[in-house]
Amino acid sequence: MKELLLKAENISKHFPVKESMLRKSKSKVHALDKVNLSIYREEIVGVVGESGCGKSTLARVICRLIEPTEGSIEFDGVRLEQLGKKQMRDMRRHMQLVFQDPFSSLNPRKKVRQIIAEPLDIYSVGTRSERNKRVDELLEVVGLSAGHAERYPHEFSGGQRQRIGIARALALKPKLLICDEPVSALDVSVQAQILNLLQDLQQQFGLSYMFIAHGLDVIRHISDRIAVMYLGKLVEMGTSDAIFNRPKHPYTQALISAIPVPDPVRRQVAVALAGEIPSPIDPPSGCRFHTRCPFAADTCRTVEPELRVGGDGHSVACHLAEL
Amino acid sequence: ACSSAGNSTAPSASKPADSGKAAETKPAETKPADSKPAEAPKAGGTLKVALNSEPTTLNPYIFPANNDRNVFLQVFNSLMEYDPKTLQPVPSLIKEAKASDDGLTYTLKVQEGVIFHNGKKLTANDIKYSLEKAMAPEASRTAALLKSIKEIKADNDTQLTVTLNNRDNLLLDSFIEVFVTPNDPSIDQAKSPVGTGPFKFVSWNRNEKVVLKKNDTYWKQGLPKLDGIEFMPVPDAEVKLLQLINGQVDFIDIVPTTKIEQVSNNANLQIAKMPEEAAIQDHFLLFNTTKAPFNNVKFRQAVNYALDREKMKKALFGNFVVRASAIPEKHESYNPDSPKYAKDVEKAKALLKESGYNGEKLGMVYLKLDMMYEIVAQITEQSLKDAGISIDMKGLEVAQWTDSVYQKKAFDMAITGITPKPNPVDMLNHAYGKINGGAIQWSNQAWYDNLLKVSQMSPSDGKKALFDLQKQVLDESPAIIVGGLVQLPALSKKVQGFVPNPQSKFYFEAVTKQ
Amino acid sequence: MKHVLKDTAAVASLLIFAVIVLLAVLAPVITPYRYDEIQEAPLLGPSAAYLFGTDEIGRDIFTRIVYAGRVSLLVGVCSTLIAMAFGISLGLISGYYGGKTDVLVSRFLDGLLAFPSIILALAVMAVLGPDIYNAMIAIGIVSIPVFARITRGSVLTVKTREFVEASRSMGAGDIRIMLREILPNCLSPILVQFSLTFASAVLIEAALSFLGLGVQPPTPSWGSMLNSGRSYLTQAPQYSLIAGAAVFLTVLCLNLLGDSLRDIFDPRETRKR
Amino acid sequence: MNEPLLKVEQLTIGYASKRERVDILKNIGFTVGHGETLGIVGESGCGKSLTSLAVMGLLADPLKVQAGAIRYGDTDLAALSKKQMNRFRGKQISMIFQEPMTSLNPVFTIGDQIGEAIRTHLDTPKAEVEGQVADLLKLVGIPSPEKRIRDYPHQLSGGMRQRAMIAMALSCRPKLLIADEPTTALDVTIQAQILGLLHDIRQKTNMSMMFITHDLGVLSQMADRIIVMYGGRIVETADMRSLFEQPLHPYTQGLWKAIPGKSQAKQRLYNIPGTVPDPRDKTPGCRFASRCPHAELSCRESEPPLLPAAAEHEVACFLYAEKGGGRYEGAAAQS
Amino acid sequence: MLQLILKKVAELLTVLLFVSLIVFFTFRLLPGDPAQMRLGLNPTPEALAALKAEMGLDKPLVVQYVDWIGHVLTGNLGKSALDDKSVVSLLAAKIPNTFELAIFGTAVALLLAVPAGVLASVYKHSWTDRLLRTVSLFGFSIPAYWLAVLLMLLLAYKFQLLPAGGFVPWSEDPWLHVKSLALPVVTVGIVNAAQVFRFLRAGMLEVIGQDYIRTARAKGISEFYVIFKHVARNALPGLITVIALNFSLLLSGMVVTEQIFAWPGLGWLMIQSILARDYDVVQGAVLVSALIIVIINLLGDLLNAALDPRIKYNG
Ligand SMILES: Nc1ncnc2c1ncn2[C@@H]1O[C@H](COP(=O)(O)OP(=O)(O)OP(=O)(O)O)[C@@H](O)[C@H]1O
Ligand SMILES: Nc1ncnc2c1ncn2[C@@H]1O[C@H](COP(=O)(O)OP(=O)(O)OP(=O)(O)O)[C@@H](O)[C@H]1O
Ligand SMILES: [Mg+2]
Ligand SMILES: [Mg+2]
Repeated sequence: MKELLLKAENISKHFPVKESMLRKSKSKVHALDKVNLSIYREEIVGVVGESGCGKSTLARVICRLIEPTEGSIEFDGVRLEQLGKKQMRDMRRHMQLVFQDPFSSLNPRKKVRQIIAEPLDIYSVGTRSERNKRVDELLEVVGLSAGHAERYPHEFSGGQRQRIGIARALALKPKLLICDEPVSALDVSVQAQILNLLQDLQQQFGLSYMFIAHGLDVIRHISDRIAVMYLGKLVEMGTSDAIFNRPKHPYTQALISAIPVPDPVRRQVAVALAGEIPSPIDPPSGCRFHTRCPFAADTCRTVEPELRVGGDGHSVACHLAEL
Repeated sequence: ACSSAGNSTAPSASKPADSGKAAETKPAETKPADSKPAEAPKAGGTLKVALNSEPTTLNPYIFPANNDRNVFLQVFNSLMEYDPKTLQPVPSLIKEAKASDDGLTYTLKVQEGVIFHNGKKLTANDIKYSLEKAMAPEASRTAALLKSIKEIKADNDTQLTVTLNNRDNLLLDSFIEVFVTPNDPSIDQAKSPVGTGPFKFVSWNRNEKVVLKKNDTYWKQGLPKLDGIEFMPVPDAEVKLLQLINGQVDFIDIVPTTKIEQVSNNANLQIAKMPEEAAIQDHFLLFNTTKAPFNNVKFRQAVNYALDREKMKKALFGNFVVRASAIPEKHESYNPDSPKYAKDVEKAKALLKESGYNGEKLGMVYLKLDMMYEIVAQITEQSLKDAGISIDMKGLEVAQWTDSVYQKKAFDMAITGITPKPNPVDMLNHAYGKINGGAIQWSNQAWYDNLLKVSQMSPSDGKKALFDLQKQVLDESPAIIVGGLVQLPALSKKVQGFVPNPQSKFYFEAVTKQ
Repeated sequence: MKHVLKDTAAVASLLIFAVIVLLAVLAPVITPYRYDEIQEAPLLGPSAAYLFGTDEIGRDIFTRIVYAGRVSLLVGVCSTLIAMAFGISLGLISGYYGGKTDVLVSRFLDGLLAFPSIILALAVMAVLGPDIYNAMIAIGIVSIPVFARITRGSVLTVKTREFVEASRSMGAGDIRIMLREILPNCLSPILVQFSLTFASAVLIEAALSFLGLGVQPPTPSWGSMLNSGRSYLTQAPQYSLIAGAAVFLTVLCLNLLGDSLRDIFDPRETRKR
Repeated sequence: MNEPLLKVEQLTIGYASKRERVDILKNIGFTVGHGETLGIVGESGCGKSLTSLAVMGLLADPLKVQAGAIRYGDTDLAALSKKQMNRFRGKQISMIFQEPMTSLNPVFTIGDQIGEAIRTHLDTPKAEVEGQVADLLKLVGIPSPEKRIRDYPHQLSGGMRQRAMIAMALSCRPKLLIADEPTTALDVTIQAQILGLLHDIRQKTNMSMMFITHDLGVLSQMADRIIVMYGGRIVETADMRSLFEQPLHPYTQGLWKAIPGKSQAKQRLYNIPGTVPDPRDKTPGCRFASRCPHAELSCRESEPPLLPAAAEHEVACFLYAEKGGGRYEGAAAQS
Repeated sequence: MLQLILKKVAELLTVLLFVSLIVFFTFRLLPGDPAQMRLGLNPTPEALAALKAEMGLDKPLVVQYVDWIGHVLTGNLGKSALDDKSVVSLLAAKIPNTFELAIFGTAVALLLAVPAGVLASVYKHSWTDRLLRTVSLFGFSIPAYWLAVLLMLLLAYKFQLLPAGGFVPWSEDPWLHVKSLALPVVTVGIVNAAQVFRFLRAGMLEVIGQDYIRTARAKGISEFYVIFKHVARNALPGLITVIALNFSLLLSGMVVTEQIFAWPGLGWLMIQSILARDYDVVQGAVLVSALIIVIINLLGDLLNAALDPRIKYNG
């Protein structure tokens, strides 16, 4: 087994709800509830789940852009929550983010050179000319040319912008790249370009990825291991192969069957799950999935299932699932 | 001053009707058609008067602005009044004032049949009370004038005796400023005044109007002729004039100087013109004589020579009197030998050089009451600039003016206007004496003492002394008369019987409206 | 700027405004007299010697109008800059930090807004004393809330954009984020507001001078000329009309400019181009 | 084959500015038969939405139908005035939009909004409108519709709103329903629900449908026939099955190959190099030529017409051109 | 809703606190004070000191402020230094007059601006739109007081149709009252029509660009219906906000208008009191006018909240 890079334990994040105008109400958005996640070196961990299940929150908590309500994060052997503000900023060099929206993640008022050089500027890496050289290199790495450096983001297509975002993330030679739905906003053909690029980079630099997506096909394509989330909880985690071929949690099963497969022969619309996603403000008691689960039993309604780890490292949080 | 003193020793016991008649017979310089009292004897009606700003108070003892006076003037009578023609004091609520031979004791007879608006009969006690009110230290307008009074005694209901510390030929002049209120401190004269005047106070709505109505039991027979008066504040001079033209109001306190011609040409309007010698208001330039270069007489003379008074007259369409003297040239007390300070830039420059002034920037503030003040200030500034004095000018509103010029004395030069009473002592005193807010810091105490003594002298000595005093201040120029200020009211031709009084006082008791 | 040139109204207003500015700048060169020089007679009609006639004291109105432009434009620019400096800072701080800071700043601005603006300007002027610099400060203070609100509004939207988070994730500090990431993206509405506030500053200056609190005579400003001139509307109508037209034209140009700037910066409009 | 329900001929849409005329869609032609579902697929910005908006007569301001006809029965919709168009919109043809969050008016209840079309087009008595709306809500699977009628859009989840939109579109029993990416904004499981719903409705009502998407998986489940668009042109059209089994156009082929799910995990994906051309780009030739692996000189000189290449299969590519012939032959063998 | 109101009231009090601080301390910095003004040109120092002591002006500023706020909280705004009238009674007399101008001014503005705004936004970029926008820009750029003078010259002097300023109470002569109201109202109305128009047009255009308007059109309902139901209802909150904002600007912008037209309202009272250093009146007037402004904006907000189904307040 490879060396552990990141270990997040029992991470919770509750946002206060401004429900009434005068006082903060006691109800909270349970964006994350006791989530455990580990990422090994040079591993790609995919995170899937429906919108609002807490994927982005998890990403932000991990690099401490927001403080978790509880839980601990160990990165590269260092307990992040024990770091001061300044130390944390230094730590962040090693974990960089790639964002979902290539249109809003680049400052439209800056030239590409300034955008990519920003992390270098912040940490005052090298001299000006060294930084410029590094920017040119990075552009090259992500498949753009140095000539693009003097242009503004709006002159680029979505795929190209995503490349710029990736180049920026790579500037400080991070160990972990957190990609928050980096291809969701892209067309299929461009998506393929970016996925290829990310794969190449991972091999080239020995990076680790936390890769968030809501498209299962993408996750399946890129991930070594996959974490499935539902309403702030991690419900299942296992190797890509295990998740897709032997899904244990009913939600994962539904998710997989709901993917519209471009197969002209097997043409039936599978209505996998009935009902709407409950609100994270007052998540259902017991198993959060019980409201939509076709197999829900009484215990599911009252007792919250623990995440149980099976022999092959395949873990699942379901009372009914067999390990 | 001496003549008025002479007059007062033998006051013609003029009947109340007289003063009314005097007003009717010759409204100065109005067209002859107006002076036919027979045609409009019974006219009642309400006179609408637009004022620049409304009175700040109706208290006749303590009031900050001259403008305040014209409203309570209708509600009260003073002890004496000016005859608008002769400019001499004539009886009002004092029927008769007799001075002892040494001039130290005055016996005052109270006008009979006078009833206050609250129904109380006027007695000597009320007059004593009023005099004492006017002598109180906070009555800044009158206290200084009545300084010579030692004691007031009400002999009976109709007679008082006033004893003086010293002879005071101007006492009766000063009585013109003393208004009579009932001997009753519980009345709030500031808000709802009670007097003996031709009109009774009805109501005062801030920024709307002050309403007065006819006093049916007025002691002057047949007066007042109007049913009532409404005073309305209209701050904008143009609008005020438009309202007069439109007929919304019958009378406005000041015609913008530049519009005098236009109003004169309007068939429905008239301007209440005054002879020049009665227009004894002046634009007035103060120096802060404690500071260089103003402590240098040469510098001050230079300023006096530099002033282009003719230009001011031109800019004000002729409604400006070119003079450097506080006493009008036609006045018998005017000293023809005193310097005239006709514009002479060369001389001014020479004097400046001698004074050692080396071009430093000097401040000049002016009281910003209306456009005329601003025009005069600007031409003054230009004149001084032409002579080589560099000036930084600022207009001040009244509160700032009072604070920085009178209270803190934080100024270099200051331009304002003065309205003395029509007697030569007051003319000089107002300008150069301590009266002007004490702003003059000219340290010639001897001159001031001499001026105060004038009213204690015989007429001929007094005249001689005035000649000397005049010449002295003009030579020294501790402050400068910039020129005669002409402020004229205008009225609709429907209004008849208005006689302009000195000091911009409006008396409406004899006025009629068709 | 390229887009401005496509818009005829904007071009025209830009040109006229440039001419006005040029006239003001070149005042000593192009005017035949000194602005405080008294000529032969007051209220002369227009003539070859006096293009727009003379004023109530006999000074050349043309000369004074041109000089007045200097004052009015200077007051306009400086007060707008003052308002901008404070308004933007306040808006940035309250929008970026949010929470209690935001509440406090916003209430303070509401307080300024609820204060009758002329009265506020009047008070400031009266305290500082009437002169041109104090007029700038007074008008500047009065205009702070507009800038603060606009800045705060755009900060609130800009700060949710991902590049701000990106910058933070790279370790940028608050000041850097505010100045380098957020502010540049809030500039377009601020720029639009610049011209609009400039316009209103010219108007407030005129109103202050109208009330006698602006620039002191003999220095001319459009407001004070407007005020003096209207006393002679029947005798010398050109006096007030010219002064009014100067204010009106300048303000109109600035408003037009602001308008087309707004159109240009409006994302919906640009997308179609 | 009997008359199709909708027949679009040589449709060109663009805008004219002072300097130039830009055609965003050029010479689009297709038909929608009775009861048929036509799928439209293509990259973002290729003109899918414009096509549907043109049919609805809802093109936004500078855009206009520059040429061509949209025949609905005997009527050319493109030639109708706004007022005349209103008789078709919502009644004969209706539309579901992509964004369920912003496509409903936030200040009116959904009952009101759904009932609007009924009140406008049908002479249902006022009292019955509400009942009909409730029926519609039930039809689209919204529980306790009587209560939901009085809800405002913000009180519904995304999926529910999209259902409400569908109910609105169905309210006058239109003959043609245009669905412009109706599930893109939704989660997979909810998407499956909505697709199932549309499927059922289509089966129940024999309604024709234009289904726009860029998700090939969705397309395979919904469409009978598919047109593939690229850069404002139709590059290929075929029935669903043959298109999936034998895509002809290099663009279609690239698109198919780029889907990650199909290839083996961790392997490199196929991708089409380059980017979509700008509509203002007036370079002659095939719009896809710059990205096409098979591009030849001729491809850069003139645009290939859309011609039949096999049964029920048309393609616009010179690869399949037979000199002089009016059709592309032997295409099936090529792929 | 109740909680919203409570929160807004708390906000309002903070705003008023700021206003009270600003007004109190700025005006104390002005040269001159009410005692001086009351005593006129040449008071003796003793008399001045005595009056100052009587008026409480000799205490430290902070104490004076606390005293004043203490009174204000009990509803006592003090009294005029000029005539000892209570500030409350003065305000009670003047505020209705100002309100009258503001209300009718707003009415005139709406009458002009609403149809114009709807036309301009519906026929965006047409010549109607361009014409209306140009006209509105003119209205926007003309100095209000200058407009006032021109109107007066024209209507009161040339044609003598209307009185040149002045105020006639309704109780005295209703017809004259209306006539005296006409000029100031028109002046105020024209200037504000321009602003309301511009906001309304922008607001309408914003709404017209929304997806849900496209949805409405897709239903085949008539354009008239689309505009007057779907667009209007969504543009209304914006309009309400603008009206509230403008109304409050009107109240505080009335200073010059009231002076020119000799209209006895709040603005004139403020100016007069500032000139006379009548502290209590200035402070009271500014505070009350700020209160009115804040309340009007608050009412606008509440009305909008009530109109917006998205805002649901439990409480
Ligand atoms: N700053 C915040 N304040 C309050 N609630 C928040 C905040 N950020 C996120 N949430 C809530 O937390 C929950 C999880 O949000 P998160 O953005 O992590 O979801 P996600 O899985 O990334 O969804 P998506 O796929 O839409 O990006 C959501 O219900 C969201 O509304
Ligand atoms: N109002 C407009 N003015 C000018 N061009 C426009 C306008 N609306 C759309 N376009 C252009 O028309 C082209 C096609 O747009 P359309 O919305 O039909 O694309 P689409 O295929 O629906 O894309 P998506 O998958 O992103 O919805 C795009 O290039 C777009 O930039
Ligand atoms: Mg997310
Ligand atoms: Mg689309």
